[in-house]
Amino acid sequence: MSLQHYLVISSILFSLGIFAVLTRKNAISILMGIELILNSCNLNFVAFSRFVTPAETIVGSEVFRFDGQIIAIFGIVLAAAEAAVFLAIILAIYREFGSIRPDEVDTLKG
Amino acid sequence: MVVPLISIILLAPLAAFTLFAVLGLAKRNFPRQDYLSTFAMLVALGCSLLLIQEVTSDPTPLTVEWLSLGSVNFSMGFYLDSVTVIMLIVVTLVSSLVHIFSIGYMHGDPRYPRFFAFLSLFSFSMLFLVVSDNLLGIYIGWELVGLCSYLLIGFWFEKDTAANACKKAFLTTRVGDVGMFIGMMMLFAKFGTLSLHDGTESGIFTLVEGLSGTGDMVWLSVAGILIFCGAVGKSAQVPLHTWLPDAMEGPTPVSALIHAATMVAAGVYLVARMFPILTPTSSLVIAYVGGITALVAATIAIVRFDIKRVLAYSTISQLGYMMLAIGAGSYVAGLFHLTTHAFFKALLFLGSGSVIHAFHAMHAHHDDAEHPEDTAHEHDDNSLVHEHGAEIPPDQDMRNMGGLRHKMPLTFITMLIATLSISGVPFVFSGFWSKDKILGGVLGRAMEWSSVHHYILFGMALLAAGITAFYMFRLIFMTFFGEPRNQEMHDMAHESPWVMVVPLIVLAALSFPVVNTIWFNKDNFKPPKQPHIHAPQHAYVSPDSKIGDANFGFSLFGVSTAQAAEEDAGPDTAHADDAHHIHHLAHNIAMVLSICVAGLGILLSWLFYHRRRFSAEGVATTFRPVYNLFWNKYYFDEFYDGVLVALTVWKSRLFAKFDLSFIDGIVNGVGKVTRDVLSAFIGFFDNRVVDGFVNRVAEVTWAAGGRIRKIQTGAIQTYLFVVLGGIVLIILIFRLF
Amino acid sequence: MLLSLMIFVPLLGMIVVLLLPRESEELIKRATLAFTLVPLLLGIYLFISYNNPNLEHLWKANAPWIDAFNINYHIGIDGLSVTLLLLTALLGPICVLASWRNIEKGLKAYMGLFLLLETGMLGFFAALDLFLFFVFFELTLLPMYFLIGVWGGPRREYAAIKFFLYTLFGSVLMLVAMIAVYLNSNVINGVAEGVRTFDIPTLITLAGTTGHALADSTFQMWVFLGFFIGFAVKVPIFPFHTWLPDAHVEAPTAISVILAGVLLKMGTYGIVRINMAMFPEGLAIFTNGVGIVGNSLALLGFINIVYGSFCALAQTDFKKLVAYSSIGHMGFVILGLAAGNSAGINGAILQMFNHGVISAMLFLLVGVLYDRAHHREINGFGGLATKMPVYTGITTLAFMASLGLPGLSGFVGEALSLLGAFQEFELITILSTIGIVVGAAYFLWTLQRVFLGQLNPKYEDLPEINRREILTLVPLGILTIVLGIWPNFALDMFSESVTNLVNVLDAI
Amino acid sequence: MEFTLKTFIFYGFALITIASALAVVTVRNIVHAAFALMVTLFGVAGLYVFLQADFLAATQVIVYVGGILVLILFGVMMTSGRLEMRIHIERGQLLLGGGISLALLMLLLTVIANTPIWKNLTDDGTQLAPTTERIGQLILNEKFLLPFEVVSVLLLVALIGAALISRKEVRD
Repeated sequence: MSLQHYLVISSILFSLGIFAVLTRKNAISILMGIELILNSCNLNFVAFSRFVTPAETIVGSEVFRFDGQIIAIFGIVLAAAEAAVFLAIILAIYREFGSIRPDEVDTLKG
Repeated sequence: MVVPLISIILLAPLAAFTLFAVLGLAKRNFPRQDYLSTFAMLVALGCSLLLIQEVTSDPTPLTVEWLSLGSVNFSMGFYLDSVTVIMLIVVTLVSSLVHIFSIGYMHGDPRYPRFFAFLSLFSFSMLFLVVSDNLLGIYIGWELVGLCSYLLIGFWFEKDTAANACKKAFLTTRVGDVGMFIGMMMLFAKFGTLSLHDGTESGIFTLVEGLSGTGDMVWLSVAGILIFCGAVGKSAQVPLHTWLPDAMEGPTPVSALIHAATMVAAGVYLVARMFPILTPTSSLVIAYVGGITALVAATIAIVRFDIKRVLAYSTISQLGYMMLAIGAGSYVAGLFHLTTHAFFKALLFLGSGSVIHAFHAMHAHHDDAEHPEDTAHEHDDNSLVHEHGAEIPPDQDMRNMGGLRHKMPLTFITMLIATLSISGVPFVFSGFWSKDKILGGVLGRAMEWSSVHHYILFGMALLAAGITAFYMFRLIFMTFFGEPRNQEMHDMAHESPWVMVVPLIVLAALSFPVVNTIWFNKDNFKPPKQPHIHAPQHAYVSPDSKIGDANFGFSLFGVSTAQAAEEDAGPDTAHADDAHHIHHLAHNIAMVLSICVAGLGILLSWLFYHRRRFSAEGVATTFRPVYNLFWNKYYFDEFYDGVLVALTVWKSRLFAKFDLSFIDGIVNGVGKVTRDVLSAFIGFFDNRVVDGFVNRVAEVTWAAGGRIRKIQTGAIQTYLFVVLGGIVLIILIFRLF
Repeated sequence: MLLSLMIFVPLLGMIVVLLLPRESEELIKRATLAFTLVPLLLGIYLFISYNNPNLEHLWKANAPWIDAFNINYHIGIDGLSVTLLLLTALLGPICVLASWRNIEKGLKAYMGLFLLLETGMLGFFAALDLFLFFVFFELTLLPMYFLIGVWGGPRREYAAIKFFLYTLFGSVLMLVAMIAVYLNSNVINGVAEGVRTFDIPTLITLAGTTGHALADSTFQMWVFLGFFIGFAVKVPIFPFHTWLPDAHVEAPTAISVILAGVLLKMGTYGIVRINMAMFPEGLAIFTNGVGIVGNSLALLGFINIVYGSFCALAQTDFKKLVAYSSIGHMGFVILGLAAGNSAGINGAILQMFNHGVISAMLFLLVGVLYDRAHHREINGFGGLATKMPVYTGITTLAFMASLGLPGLSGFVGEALSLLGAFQEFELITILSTIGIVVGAAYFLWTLQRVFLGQLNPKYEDLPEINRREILTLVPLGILTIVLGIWPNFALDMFSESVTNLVNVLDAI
Repeated sequence: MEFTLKTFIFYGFALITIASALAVVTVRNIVHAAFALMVTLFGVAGLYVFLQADFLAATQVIVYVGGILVLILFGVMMTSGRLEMRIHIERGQLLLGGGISLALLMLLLTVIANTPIWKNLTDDGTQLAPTTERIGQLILNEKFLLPFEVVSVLLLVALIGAALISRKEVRD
């Protein structure tokens, strides 16, 4: 269970997320892909914090290594915010276009 | 004492106007604006009279820094000498009387308060012009009176003729003003100041003495002539005189105040003020312009039928006289004539106003029955008589008048006095003395210098004097004598109310020489030095200094005689005696000649228009070309066409379409040339070339954008493909190479 | 601190206004008015308390901003900037009042953008760091683009884009010149040492140091040109002026007022602050009076005056006429600046201020008429003086001030510019006086066609100017009269700074 | 490496995570995909436990599974109705997307394999103290206070914004 294990898992999750974002024809599936990507990032943060960041020593010689964990908490918060806004946008798009297929929503087409 | 007095003189009328303006913003009127303005003027008049005692004190009682730019400073201040005081009294006196007259004349006008407010503003501006001690201040007042003239000529702006006339007046005078401004710039560039005399020896009058040499003289002559350009515009001298007859579209009190007595005389005042900087060349130019104006305007006046236009041309002619006087060096004579003329010409205008009012009230009454909503100043189109494109309102057409002396005895008597005065009837009328002074001064200069120019000028002046007598009596005979030509109008005519007649009587009293004497017998009233005018052989002696020495009781108002001559002549008494003798002789000759000429003019007028011994129409037919010459305002058209044809040959056909003369339309003409051709071309250039280039650039960008935009599919996943594919590629490339 | 407050209060106002609910329009308008009144009060305070014996910039603030390039938030005022700051701050509330009733859509966004614009303008006049100066210069561009492009007339997009592109074109040259100055700011005798700087006072000192790269006259000439074209577009100087009539015609009234009143002054202010003060040697090449190049600046002024005036004469659209008259009047500024002597520069700066006030009045007046009649065709009116005496009176005042009637402020600036210019360029100045006559011609002709003559029956019941509109015009009218009678009131502010500048110029 | 129960469980979690993630991106039915995502999130939470991030693991479960996933399911219900439950996939897009994803994966793996300092960073078995208290101190009392406040404002803004965007437009 070295750092590299976690990194491999995380990069697989990342690639799968990218794959979902690129190929799925449903906006909610894309959102799921994005969630996968965010999870892979968080996993990276926590893993690096566990293995790489220097130790913070407190009286009583307990060792804490978790600056990365706090970043991951912020990441989760961000994911929640992002999901809320994303779904709101999807709802608005759905009302406007009657569909949430990303290839049908192309008002920006030049 | 001096500064507070002058301040009151300036501030009283300004306050009256300010009240009107401030209330106007709140959309209200002060109900008794007329009394307020009149009162303000009377206060100013009182202060002006008090100032007579102060003339001998410091000429620049107040100088304040107006603009300080570090190295360059402009100051403003008061300049108080005898000329200032005379002008102050003339302006405040005539203005007060016109105010009083207007209370009757303008009664019932829908914009009655505004009229008085404008009169107050005008009075302020004119007084400011008069008391300024520097060219910038004079220029400020100068333009402000122009503005007031604009506002008052266009007072009845519903009439298109009035709207045109006010615009023409402003623009024509502005052409002259620009010349004046260039002259000021030249003086400023040379001297670094615009103060005339600031008490510290650095005013223009002091600095100008330091100039020497031919180059400086040419330069100074040009500057002097350019400054004179302002006077040409404002005093309606040839060739910028055409606005003044048109300005008669304004209410008659305005014509009396602005276009006869004060504003147009400001040009004369300016030239008199700038007397010390005049060189022989610029003096001669001024004299010739004045002489030509006097003659030309007088001859045009002979054939006019509009009573106000006769007076307008007469004014132009008399202003030319004054210019001629000052140009010929007769400084005091010019200013003396300015004063006397102000009174009798104001009187003539107010008298004509009284006559017009008499008809006018009838007219208004007539119209009221049918169109109660019409203002009193709208005229019935059918009854308009056409005079060279301009329409003569029936109540101003002398052919509708006649026999009014019984209907309006007071108006008749006062106008007769003024006419006698302007015609130069000897001894008891002020006009005779002032005119004679001019004639004598010019002839004296001619004899003294043996100058052909001045002999010619004298001839012009003499001829103009005769013609003046002729047409003025023509006016009197046509208006007040003979049988009524238009019985209906005659029946309705009546004497004007007292509020209008009293000013007439006062002015009539002022047309007698005794009154003028009060100001012109001061010892200190003498011409300033002209450092750059030197007589060909003699030391320079001002022609004025000899006037009082004539035999016929001149000492009544003569500038103290031999004493002044000696002062001017300095130590070189031998020459002074020579000059003295010559001027003495000249004045005697001039007086005899002027009496003869005036008598001849009156006699002819009497024969033509009263006894009808000769028929004016018959003479007109016999001398058709001459008559046409006068009727078409001296064929100035042809003259101007001839000068400008080289510049605008292709434009001349367009001018022919308007059978108007170029001189009448010089402002309109220049405006049209620029509008039709130059502006059109510039507009074309602007739209096509300059703007076109900009649009081309934009079009190219637009077209390129049209191609490129196809890339934008709008599908978000496509973008992601490209982005991610790009990232992979970039990383691969970097790893491979 | 006060100065920063003055600059950024409108920005704060923008945030507050954007937070207000869209429906409460009255509240939005009042809030905007309040947020524009604060800079005005501060501006008046600065103006009154301004006292500058040592010719230094006052009310300075200097804080590091972008350390990597030695860019500082450096602001301060001298007499020139305090005058223009006051003008800007004065026009702020007036424009808000002028927009009170005639903005029909997106009021909130309009007011927000307007406040942003005001921050940009105020900052521009106070900036003492070249980079900051440029940032504020560009900051005005964006709101202006939207204000014209969204709230303008029928051809608003065209006008807005034209305005944007023109100014951007100038800005690019300016940016190049600015970077050139920055890169050379530490080169002495060909050796680069020390840190580079954008600081304007420092750069002015360096440009006067013998042997410094900035003092090289060839370098100065090119950099001068770069900045000059950038500013010339803004002034606008022929042939960069065609955006102006379009922008003015399409822009809403208040925006025209700002455009003519302040934005044009940014160009001339830049010319004084950067071109003249920093590159006197470059300036001398174009004003030393030999040949066409040596007279070029004066010639441009002359062309502006005559060309603008003649174009104005040909217009039948009221607003376009005023726009072209602006071009003509800015020509006097250029002419006065070209003279480079005390009277000329003082006159030019005074003319800047006066033109700001007078043209603001003129555009407000056009707006008043347009709000009532819904067209601006000069020939379509006639005889309005009968129905609207107060409006006519104020218009006459504004026209007279604009055509340079003595006693009103327009005259003093014009006269001083001409007096100054005459000492350097006699012929050009004499020819420029044609502009005075033509100026009188088109204004009087307009006055006649719109106000005099018989009343056009179409406008029988045109309402008179109302109180709010009078309120917007009265302060400007009073300024016009006061400055006409007592110009020292403004001149005292900057004449010493100008003397300083003239000494620098004379030394070349 | 010693093959203990612990490693076994670790690999189990890893496998579950990856397999369910694969399901998320491949199954046609969107509701199935959502449930697969839930499993993935649990898997990741498990991995957090292995990293001795106990607080984070709990947060992951609560926020993701309890919040975001529910949100997604609501989204599914509100937008797709009955008809759009199935996910369309085009073949060309699938291949291209798969290619790019694989390429990215390969790149990442190469980087992971070739970075020397990441090698040999194994779990030394140090037992860490429970993190919750310390995280609480850090977030609410010490150096992360300001970011925490900022992020809460952000969350608030996002919620208000989401509510604003998604409500029915009131036409004037």
